[in-house]
Parts: sequence; structure tokens; C-alpha cells
Amino acid sequence: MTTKKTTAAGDYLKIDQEQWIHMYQQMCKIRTFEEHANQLYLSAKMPGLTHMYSGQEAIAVGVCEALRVDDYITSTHRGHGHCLAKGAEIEPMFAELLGKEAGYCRGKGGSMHIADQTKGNLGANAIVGGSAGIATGAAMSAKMRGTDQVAVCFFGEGALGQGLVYEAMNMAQLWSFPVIYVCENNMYNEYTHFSQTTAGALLDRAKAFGIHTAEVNGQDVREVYLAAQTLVERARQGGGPAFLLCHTYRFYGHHVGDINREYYRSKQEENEWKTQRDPLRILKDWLTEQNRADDSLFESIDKQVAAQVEAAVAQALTAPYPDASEVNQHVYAE
Amino acid sequence: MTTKKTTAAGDYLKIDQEQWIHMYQQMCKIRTFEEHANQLYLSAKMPGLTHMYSGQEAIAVGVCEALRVDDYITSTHRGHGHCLAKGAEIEPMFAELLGKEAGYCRGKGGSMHIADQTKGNLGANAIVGGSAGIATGAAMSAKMRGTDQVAVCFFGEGALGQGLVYEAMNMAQLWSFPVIYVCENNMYNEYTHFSQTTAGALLDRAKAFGIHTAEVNGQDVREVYLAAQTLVERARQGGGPAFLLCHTYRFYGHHVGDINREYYRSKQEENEWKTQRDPLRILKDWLTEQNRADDSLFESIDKQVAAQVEAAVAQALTAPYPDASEVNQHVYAE
Amino acid sequence: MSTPNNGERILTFAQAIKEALAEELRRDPTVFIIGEDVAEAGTAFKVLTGLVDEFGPERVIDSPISEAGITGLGVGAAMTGMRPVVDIMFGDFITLTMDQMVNQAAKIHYMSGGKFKVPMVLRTTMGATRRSAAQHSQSLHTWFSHVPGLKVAVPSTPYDAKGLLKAAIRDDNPVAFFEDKMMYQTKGHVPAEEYVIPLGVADIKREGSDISLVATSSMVYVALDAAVKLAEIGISAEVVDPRTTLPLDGQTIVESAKKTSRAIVIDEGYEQYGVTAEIASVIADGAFYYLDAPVKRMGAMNVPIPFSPALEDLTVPTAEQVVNVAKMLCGRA
Amino acid sequence: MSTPNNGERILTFAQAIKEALAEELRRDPTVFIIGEDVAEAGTAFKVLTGLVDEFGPERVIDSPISEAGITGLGVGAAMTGMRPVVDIMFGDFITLTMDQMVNQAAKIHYMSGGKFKVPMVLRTTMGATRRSAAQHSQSLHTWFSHVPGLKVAVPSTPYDAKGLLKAAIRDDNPVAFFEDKMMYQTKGHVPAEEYVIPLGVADIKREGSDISLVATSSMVYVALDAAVKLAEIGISAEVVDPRTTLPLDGQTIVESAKKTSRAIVIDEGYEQYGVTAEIASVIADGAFYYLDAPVKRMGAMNVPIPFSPALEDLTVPTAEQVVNVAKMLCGRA
Ligand SMILES: Cc1ncc(C[n+]2csc(CCOP(=O)(O)OP(=O)(O)O)c2C)c(N)n1
Ligand SMILES: Cc1ncc(C[n+]2csc(CCOP(=O)(O)OP(=O)(O)O)c2C)c(N)n1
Ligand SMILES: [Mg+2]
Ligand SMILES: [Mg+2]
Repeated sequence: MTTKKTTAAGDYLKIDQEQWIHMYQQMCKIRTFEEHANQLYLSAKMPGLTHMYSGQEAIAVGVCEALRVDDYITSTHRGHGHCLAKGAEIEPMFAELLGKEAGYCRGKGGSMHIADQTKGNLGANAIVGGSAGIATGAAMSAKMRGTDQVAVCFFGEGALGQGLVYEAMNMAQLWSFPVIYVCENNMYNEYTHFSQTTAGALLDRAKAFGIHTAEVNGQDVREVYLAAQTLVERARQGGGPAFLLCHTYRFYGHHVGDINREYYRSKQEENEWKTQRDPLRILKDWLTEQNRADDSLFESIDKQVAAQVEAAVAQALTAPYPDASEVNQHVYAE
Repeated sequence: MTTKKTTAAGDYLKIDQEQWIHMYQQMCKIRTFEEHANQLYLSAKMPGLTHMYSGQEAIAVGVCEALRVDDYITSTHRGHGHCLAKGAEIEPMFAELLGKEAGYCRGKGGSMHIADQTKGNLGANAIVGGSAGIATGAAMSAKMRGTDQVAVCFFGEGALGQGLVYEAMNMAQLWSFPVIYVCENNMYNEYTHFSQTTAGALLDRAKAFGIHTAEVNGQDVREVYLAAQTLVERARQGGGPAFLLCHTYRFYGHHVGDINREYYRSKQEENEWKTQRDPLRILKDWLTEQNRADDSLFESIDKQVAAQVEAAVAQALTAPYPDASEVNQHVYAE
Repeated sequence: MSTPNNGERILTFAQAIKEALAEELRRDPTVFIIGEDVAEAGTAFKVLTGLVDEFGPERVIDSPISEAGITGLGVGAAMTGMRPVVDIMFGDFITLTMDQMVNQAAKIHYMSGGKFKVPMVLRTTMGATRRSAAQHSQSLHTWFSHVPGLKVAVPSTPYDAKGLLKAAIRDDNPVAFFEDKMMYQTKGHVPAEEYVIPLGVADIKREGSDISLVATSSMVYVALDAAVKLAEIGISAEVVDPRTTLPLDGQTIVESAKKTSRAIVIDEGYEQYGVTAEIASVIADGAFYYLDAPVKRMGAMNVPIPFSPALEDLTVPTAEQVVNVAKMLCGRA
Repeated sequence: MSTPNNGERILTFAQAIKEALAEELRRDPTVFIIGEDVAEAGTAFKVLTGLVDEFGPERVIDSPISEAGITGLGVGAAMTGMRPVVDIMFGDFITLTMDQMVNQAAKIHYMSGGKFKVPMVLRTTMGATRRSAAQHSQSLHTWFSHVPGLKVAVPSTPYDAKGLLKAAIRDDNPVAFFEDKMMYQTKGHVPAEEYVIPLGVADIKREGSDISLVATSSMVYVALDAAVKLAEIGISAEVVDPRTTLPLDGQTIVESAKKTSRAIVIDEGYEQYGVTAEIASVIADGAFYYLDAPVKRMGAMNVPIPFSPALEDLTVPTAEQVVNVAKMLCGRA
């Protein structure tokens, strides 16, 4: 049932060149975004903490590339990657991270609640597993309204500890909702290795409900994209829910303040992933190998993205905070 | 992995004759108990409603026969059978059902909260799935205290809708707790067939966590007992948790007030189960066949039990209610 | 009292609820119901009997026993164009929905800076004395009333139930709707014409001048009973029904207390840290210079609800108790 | 104030908590801790750092992210001879534990007619202004305070935290223990000798004669600050710390209000239907004939807690606001 085995390298060649470049751009945008978010934290310019997505870019990008703009996603505390991949603008995102009025949520949500209604991002969620019901409900809604929208629920492997996820999967399968559960197994629940918190095999958690499953190398955007495409089309055509397990790694701490990590994982492990399994490098190398792109192209993308992100940060930094009168606005919809 | 296939009829013969008779007695006690509970309801002598266990007797009896008195059980809203099978006395049970001070819980718990500390019954529970954590915690406690006690969590298939059950099973397997999850699939969640609420295969819900599983005909106390014995001994010796799926049927309504049931299940279905798959009859027929018992023995047991139950009902009916001053006692332990 | 009793059209509380749902299901194709045994069985209390026949199992949906899950589905569906009515059989089970209701439903509009809305209703029950013991008898509406972003209705009459439920379904916010299960057979006038009662407007169920009895849900009947008995001894009691605890119509309540200069607050939730605390402190503050006696609170006794009838009935406020407290406050005891 | 400040031995709030746990783990082999990242990581707030080294991973147990599950395990373990301390990282996540805490833990002793006991502690956090937004900043202790069968502690000082936590662990009932995460570095005297503070006894943190400031948890510091400022303008404020909201030491609180004839109640939970409502109505009733002004309440603003620092700080009561209200009540504004 794993897509891994059935995806031949040849399948990749069928994908438009433009699209691979777009995916590289998106991954690059996320990577650069996160580096700046980290800098904002380190320079005490960002309120609170934030969870960097660096290292996991291929998952958000590969999955969202398979979605339409009117498809839904729900995201997590580690949500910048999903938000960007679904099409959000950089500037209102930074403004949100800084608590500014120009932010996607007028500064009221912050990093952990960033949402983008215009692109179908129903929001990050600071309750682990908390969006499983929401994503499933959005898929239910799509089905009831007779659209062919699909909903994607992103979550970390830690969310498999939450009972709600099972309640939602049961109903999704029972009623054949168009929802894809994308499990990003970065191997850590905060500071605890997932093997210490997770009995049995991850895919079996979905198979228990008869849900169709697939498993990919989450560092390879090609694998992620192809698997996602298959599952999304299947769901769109009424084939029901699926569970996509992506093996991945977060390159940095659980949050930006998690700096000394050696008590729970080794520098060696981190280095291995960063150097051998960097999703940007994997795509870059393959495109180069295939003579579909060369260093100059990547350099120009990198530069362009860097400039874009820097400009956005600068703007967000000078943008105004919401007015005090906002504090009790939006408690209720009129 | 199903015990069904591996249990040869020969295995039954190794079990002491006394024990089979005891199991018959216990099943007969439950059946008779429930008939009287129903009568008490119909004659408006019992406050509230109650959920009859009739038809499922072989499960409580077969499982509890494999337990020691210091082993734990947790039970459900349909809990009289578990309570009796674990060794409770009839009279304080009826007193509890009638809200009398002589009841196991001084009348404060009633049918849905009946508990018997002296026999390791941690209590019935009116929250579906609500005791999964408690049973697992009792098993954890046994392990931590270094005893070799085992905990059994009885629940209906409807409880598989509750996320807590999965959270508990994950931890039980992770830490190898001596707990047996006994799923009594009587095919109905109140008035809804379980196939309308349950995606996938029931056993997969436990296999998802790597939990050892077994499946039996819940109408045959011989099968239940042998399977339970194996799993209990396995748990006692440190082999970890198990999940025992028992196929069964409740002969009457969801509760005593559920009288017209044809909108959700047919009379024919009910009749088939009552006549073809009555656990008392199955054991009786087999013992008779084997020339291990004859009608006169069963008749005398039936009579004895009937007399016992009738006496208990009579006593419970005349027993006093708790004094008004009890109302705010036992809110806190001193 | 806004429910004239001219014998026009009498419905039970349960019928009024069903009528409200049927009308809204008919009016708006985005409305649907999800819950345990809501379809063929028409709920455990038979309140919805027949709805599935008219609207089909796609709009009156039997769910697994997954209170958290169906509430979560409701939130997601509400955010994306539907108006779900989530049925939670016993109010005691809202324990399982707290995260989805409080951390998700209540906060999404605010956290998104006003971009998303969650127009859903959670219908559930409350009320003791049904011999259902500690896990099936609680009135836990205080919890939701504590939470900004939610609205909470506690109707007392068929008329109010229908009008408030229709308002709740049309509201763009998550509304928790509590029905006292002991009131399902209570009868009252419900006009044939369509009407909606705005959330947040109290109703004077009986006018009076000596003491205000502020009562919610079934406690309104306890208060009305007490008022009749008090009238017999010359004490004129005003019965104020807030109808919703959130938003709370503090103004009407305080005005009543200012007028009468005495007040008792009666609610079936546990007394400690319950609805009576909020309302009593609103009155004690707002009517401070008008009060002739301390505001008294009567909630459910602070004990898990006992099964035994001999005990259970002691835990809920009665008209006699209200009369006694009222007499005391009026210097007549 | 029962925490003499003679410079003897100063600990942070976090250290006091850890010391209480270490002492009880040492004293009683049935005590254990379970929670997310409690072992090697020593919790997200590093409060338990080092405990696992002394007591091992069998007694300081890292759990899956299963708040309902670990609470349920706690209940079962507590019923069968253990004394679990369940660690719920953020108080906002008690939403997930409500069923196990309220329908199980709180009721088991009563429902069993006194036969079973549930000696467990649920330790969790509260408090805003950490820029953690709406799902990581709430103070939800009111909910548990509503529930008979539970006890609820809201300590303000390292001294109280240690003494109350030890009492909570030894208590034979389920106790919810709320720690304001913004106070973990707050320092105070903690004697080297062992002591226990009974649950249900308020503490006068500062004596005064003109107005009573009844404050919980970190709001005690807001009240103490306000008292200093009020003293400067000749208003003598008494600061009363209930220390536990359930049981509530109503007597000490009411006595203080009788003495001063004015009171403000300050608590960081949402104001509506919050802790301030209960305490204010207890005072308004108990001290009715002594009060010169209405009892005022100051809770968190009734809004989901916003992320933006420009907004978040507006939602929590400040000393300045307390001073202003106090001046008004004392006829000085
Ligand atoms: C219900 C809940 N419990 C605990 C937390 C605290 N917490 C935040 S992130 C996290 C770990 C999540 O791990 P995982 O789901 O694998 O996501 P990752 O951080 O690895 O992306 C925890 C425990 C939370 N936010 N919500
Ligand atoms: C959490 C919760 N939700 C709903 C109910 C109402 N309820 C009581 S029994 C029941 C059906 C249970 O079905 P199952 O678990 O299969 O047990 P059975 O009644 O068949 O023995 C339901 C929905 C409940 N008690 N608890
Ligand atoms: Mg992870
Ligand atoms: Mg069943």
C-alpha cells in the first residue's frame, strides 16, 4: 500500500519543469522565512516563541502543490510552512508573528494561530491534534455542499497520542469524507523520542479504521508530491480519506528557545539529516543531474526570495500594533 | 490469532467439572437477577432505568472465572453481570438498585455506578469508554506496586467511538501493563447498529497499537473462559496487555424502558439469538451431552438461584433509604 | 410574561424544540443535525422523532459515540459554510467537548482577527431528579458561560425554547443550548407564526414588587410556584428569567432588584462558582444602594448527584425553600 | 503574612514546587509523576529538572501527548494504592481532562458510598502575558472550583506553593493545583524544615483597615503592589489570599471585609462566571450589613487572550487599575 514502491523515477519526469521550480521556490521561501523568524527571536524583536518548520519543507510544499486554492488545510503549532505552501504572502505572516495589525489575524492569533482564509488555510492550532475534527468537518462540509474540495489535516506524530484523531478518522472513513491526514513524523514530541510515546506501527493507526494509507520519504518533495496527488485525486473523486505518513526531521529545536538539545538527540543525528537529507538539496541535486536547472537558476531564486523576505520583515517591523480598542473586537461575529 | 481456531473441544475437558457448574450457576444468577430487575422496573418499584445484561452472561462469567479475587475489573452502564461474576452478593446489589442504604454504594451510586471494593470491582461507569483510563491505571498501579494483579476493562463496542480508549491502549502497550480490554460486541450502540458507527475491523483497533488480540464466540462460556485464562496468565507473567473481542447480543432492550425495538432490529433476529445462542443453554447442552450433568442438576440450581434472588429482592425492598443527613457525606474522603 | 396563554396552540417543550429545528432545516439547506441516535431513534428523549423522515439521514446524522469528534466536525463544518447542530445527549458529556468548544469554537473568530466564523449550536440537556445518578444529572452550563466567544441559552418555556433555538441556529457564533430533560413534557403556548427571540434579553415571567426571583431553566417554575405561595401571604414576587446566561441581560435583572430591593437567584447548577454567583454579584454590585437585604443564592447542593431518590430530591432547590428564604429576606420569618 | 522574610533561605517558586515533589517522592513510595516531557526535559518550564535523576523514569514518567489518558491512568492508579501527580503542561489543556477529573475523579468517592478514594494531584499552569496566545494563556481554575469532590489550590508564594503541594499530595481527594507560569522565577522564603499548609485556609498577606483586596495566585502581587501605592495616599489595604478556591475560606474573607467595609476581588480567570463572582457574592452576602460600597470584581477581560503584546497586557488586571477602583470605593476618586 506504500506509494514508495510504486513510484518509479520515470513518473517524476512527467511533471512539468515549471512545477518543480515552483516547489523549489516554495521550499526556499519557507527555509528563508524560518531563518528570519529565528533571527527575530534571537534579537528579541519577536514576542513569545515560535516553532520552525526547517527541514520539513518538502511535506508542506509537496502536499499543497497537489491542492487547489479552494481546498482546505489545517495546520499545527509548527505552521509557517503549511501557511506559505498554501499560498500565503510573506508580509502579513511576519506582521502576524510580530503581533501587528497588518497580520493575517490582525496580530490576535500570532504564530500558533496563523490562518489565511483567502487560501483555504483554516488555521494553525496550538492544541496538539486539535485540528483533526476541524479538517474532517471541513471535508464533511465540502461533501454536503456538493463541491469537490478536499481537506488536508497536517499534524506531527505526537498528535497520535490524542484520542480525537481516532474519533475523526473513524467518521471520515465511515462517511467517506475527502480528507487526507498528513502525519509528519519528525521523530520527536517536543523533547521525547516518538518511540517512547508510540506503541505499534504508525500506519496501523489509520489502517485500524480501514483508511487507505501511503508512506513516503518526507525529505523528497518528488515523492511527497506524487503521493499527495494520487490521494487528493482519489478523495476528490469520492474515494474517501487517506493517511499519508511522511518521514522527516526538524533541523532545529522544538521551538526557537530550544537551543541545547543534546540531552534528547545527538549533534551527529542532526548533522546527518541536515547534510544528507535536506529537502532543498535533494530537489536541487536531482534537477541539476537531469540538466533541468543549474546553479545560477537556484542562486537567482535564493536571492530573490531572500530579498522578498527581508523586505517583508522590514515592513512588518515598522508596521503598527493594533489599536487598544481592538482588544474586545471580534469576540463575537455580528 | 483468534483463539477460536486453536481451542479444541478437548481443552474443555481438562477443566474441572465443578468449575463448569460454577459458571453455570453464575450465569443463571445473572439471568435471574436481571429478570427481577426488569420486574422491579415494570412494577415501578425501581427508581430510574437499568440496562440488562441478559444474553451476554458468558462473557462476564468466562472472564471473571479466569481472575483472582484481588484482580481488578472496571465495568459499564450494563454492569450487573460483571459485578455478580466478580463475586458480589445479590442483596446489596438489589439494595443499590433501589437506592437503599444497604446497597454496595449506600444507594448513592445506583445501577450505573455499582462497585464492590471487596472483590476488586472498581465500578460500573455511566460514561461510555470512561473506565478505559481507570482500568489501565489500575494495571499500572499493580505493576508499580510489584503485585501480579491483572485488570480487566469491560466495554461495549460502542466505546470504540471514544478517543480515550486509544490513548489508554497506547500506554498499556508502551509500558506493558497487565490489562485486558474485553470488548463485548452486542452489535448495537443503543439504537444504532454498530456497522453504522464503526469503520474497519474491530480487532484492528487494538492491533494498531501492537496489542495482542483474540476473538471468541461470546455466547460460549467455554471459549470465553479459555481465551481469558490464556490472556490473563500472559498478562500476569508480564506479557502485557491484550484485547479480547467477544461476539454477543443483548436479549432485551438497551435499557428496561426500550420495549418497541422493531425500528432498529427485528424480532426474528432477537428470536434467533435467544433460541439458538443462549449462553446458558449452550453450556447446559454441552454438559448434558458429555454426561457431566443432567436436567435435575440444572433444575435444582435454577431453583436455588431463584429462591436466593427472590429473598434478596424482598429484603432490598423493605430495607431503609439512607438518612437525609447522608446527602453531603462522602463528598470528600477525610 | 411574553407567552400569552390564550389557549391558541399548546406544544410541549420537546415539540417546540423539534419545530424550531424543522423550520430551520427547511429554511436553510446548510443546517444539519449530528449526534448519537438522533435519526431513527429521535434521540434518547425522543425529542427529534420524525425529523429524519422529512430531512433524510444526510441531514439528521447518527454518529458514533464520539462527543469530542462530532463537536470538532461541527467546528470545521461551521467554518466552511454549514450550520451544524451538534446533539450531546446528556449535559454531563460536555466534559468531552470542552476542548473543541472552548479552545476551538469559542476562539476561532477572535484568533483569526474576525476572518472565520463558527455558526454552530451544541444542544444538550441538564437537570436532576430523574434518578440517573452523578454522571447523567448535572447542569454544567456555568462552564460555557465563563468562556468569551460562546453564547449560552437556558430556556424555560416551549415558547422561549423555540424562539431562542431558532436564534441560536441563525447566530454566527457557537451557541450552547441547554434543555432541562425534566421539562420535555412541559406545555405552553407557541404561536403558529414564525418568531425568533434574540439571545441576551431577559424576560419577566411574573411581575412583582417585593422581591425578585431570578431563575433559569426549570427553576423558573420553582420560582413561579414560590411566587404563588408568597402572594398568598402578601409578598409580591417578580420572576425574572435571563433566558441566556451569556450574554446576560444584567440590566433587566438589576432593574428588577432595584425595584424590589431584594433578590434570590435560583439555578440548577452546583451552587459554588455557579451561575448564581455571577448573577448575585451583578445584582449586589448594580443594585447596591437599593438592596434591603443580601442577595441570596440557591443552586444545586454542592455534592455529586446521588442516585437514591431519598437523597437526590434534597439537592435541588424547591419552591418551599425559596418561600422560606424570601420570607426571611422580607422580614417575615 | 506567614512567610517571614528574615533572609534565611530563598527559593524560587519553581524550586519550591520541585522541593515539595522531591520530598513527597522520597517520603512515600506510592507517589509518582506522569506527564509530557517531565523526565529528562524536566517539563516545558524546567520546573522538574533533575527529579528523574534521583527517582528514575519509573517514578517520573514521560507520557504520550494524551492529557485525557494520563488523567484516567491517574484515577485508576489512585484508586488502587498509588498517589499520582499528573502534570498537564498548560492549564488550557485541562479541557481534555474534564471528563476524567469531573465525571470520574471527583465523584468516585461519593458514588461508591465512600468505599473508593482518589488521592491524586493534577498539577497545571495558568496566567497570561507570556505572548502565548489564546490556547496557552488561560486561567481555567474556576471550572474545577465549581465541582464538588475536587479541591483547587492557587498558591501565590514559594512558601505557600511548597506547603500546599505537599498537602495536596497527602490529601485523599483529587486536587487540582494551578501554578502561574509567570511566577516560576518569583522568589521567597522557604524554611528548611518540613511543613505542610492545610487546604482551605486563607492567608492575610498584608494587614489593613480601609479596604480588603482578595486576590489569588499572581494577582496577590498585583494586590500587594496596589496596597503599597494606596498606603502612599493614606488608604490602608488588607490583602487576603484564599490560597485554595475549593475549599474556600469564606470566613476569613468575610471577616476581613467586615473589618474594612470595602472589598475588591482580583483573579486572573475570565471575569464572567469566574472566581471573582463566587468570592464577591460570598462577601456581599456575608458582610452585607458592614459594606460601605459594592464589592468590585477584577478578572481577566472577557476576551480570548490575544497574541499581540499591545493587546494582551490590557486583558489582565494591573495594580494601577486596582488602585483606581480602590480609590473610587473609598470615595477618593
Ligand atoms: C493537547 C496538547 N498537549 C500538549 C501540548 C504541548 N506541545 C506543543 S508541541 C508538542 C509536541 C508535538 O509533537 P508533534 O505532534 O510530533 O509535532 P512536532 O512538534 O514534532 O512538529 C507538545 C507536547 C499542546 N500544544 N497541546
Ligand atoms: C460518553 C457517553 N456518550 C453517550 C452515552 C449514552 N449511552 C449510554 S449507553 C450507550 C450505548 C453504548 O453502546 P455500547 O458501548 O456498545 O454498550 P452496550 O449498551 O451495547 O452494552 C450510549 C450512547 C454515555 N453514557 N456516555
Ligand atoms: Mg514530532
Ligand atoms: Mg453495544
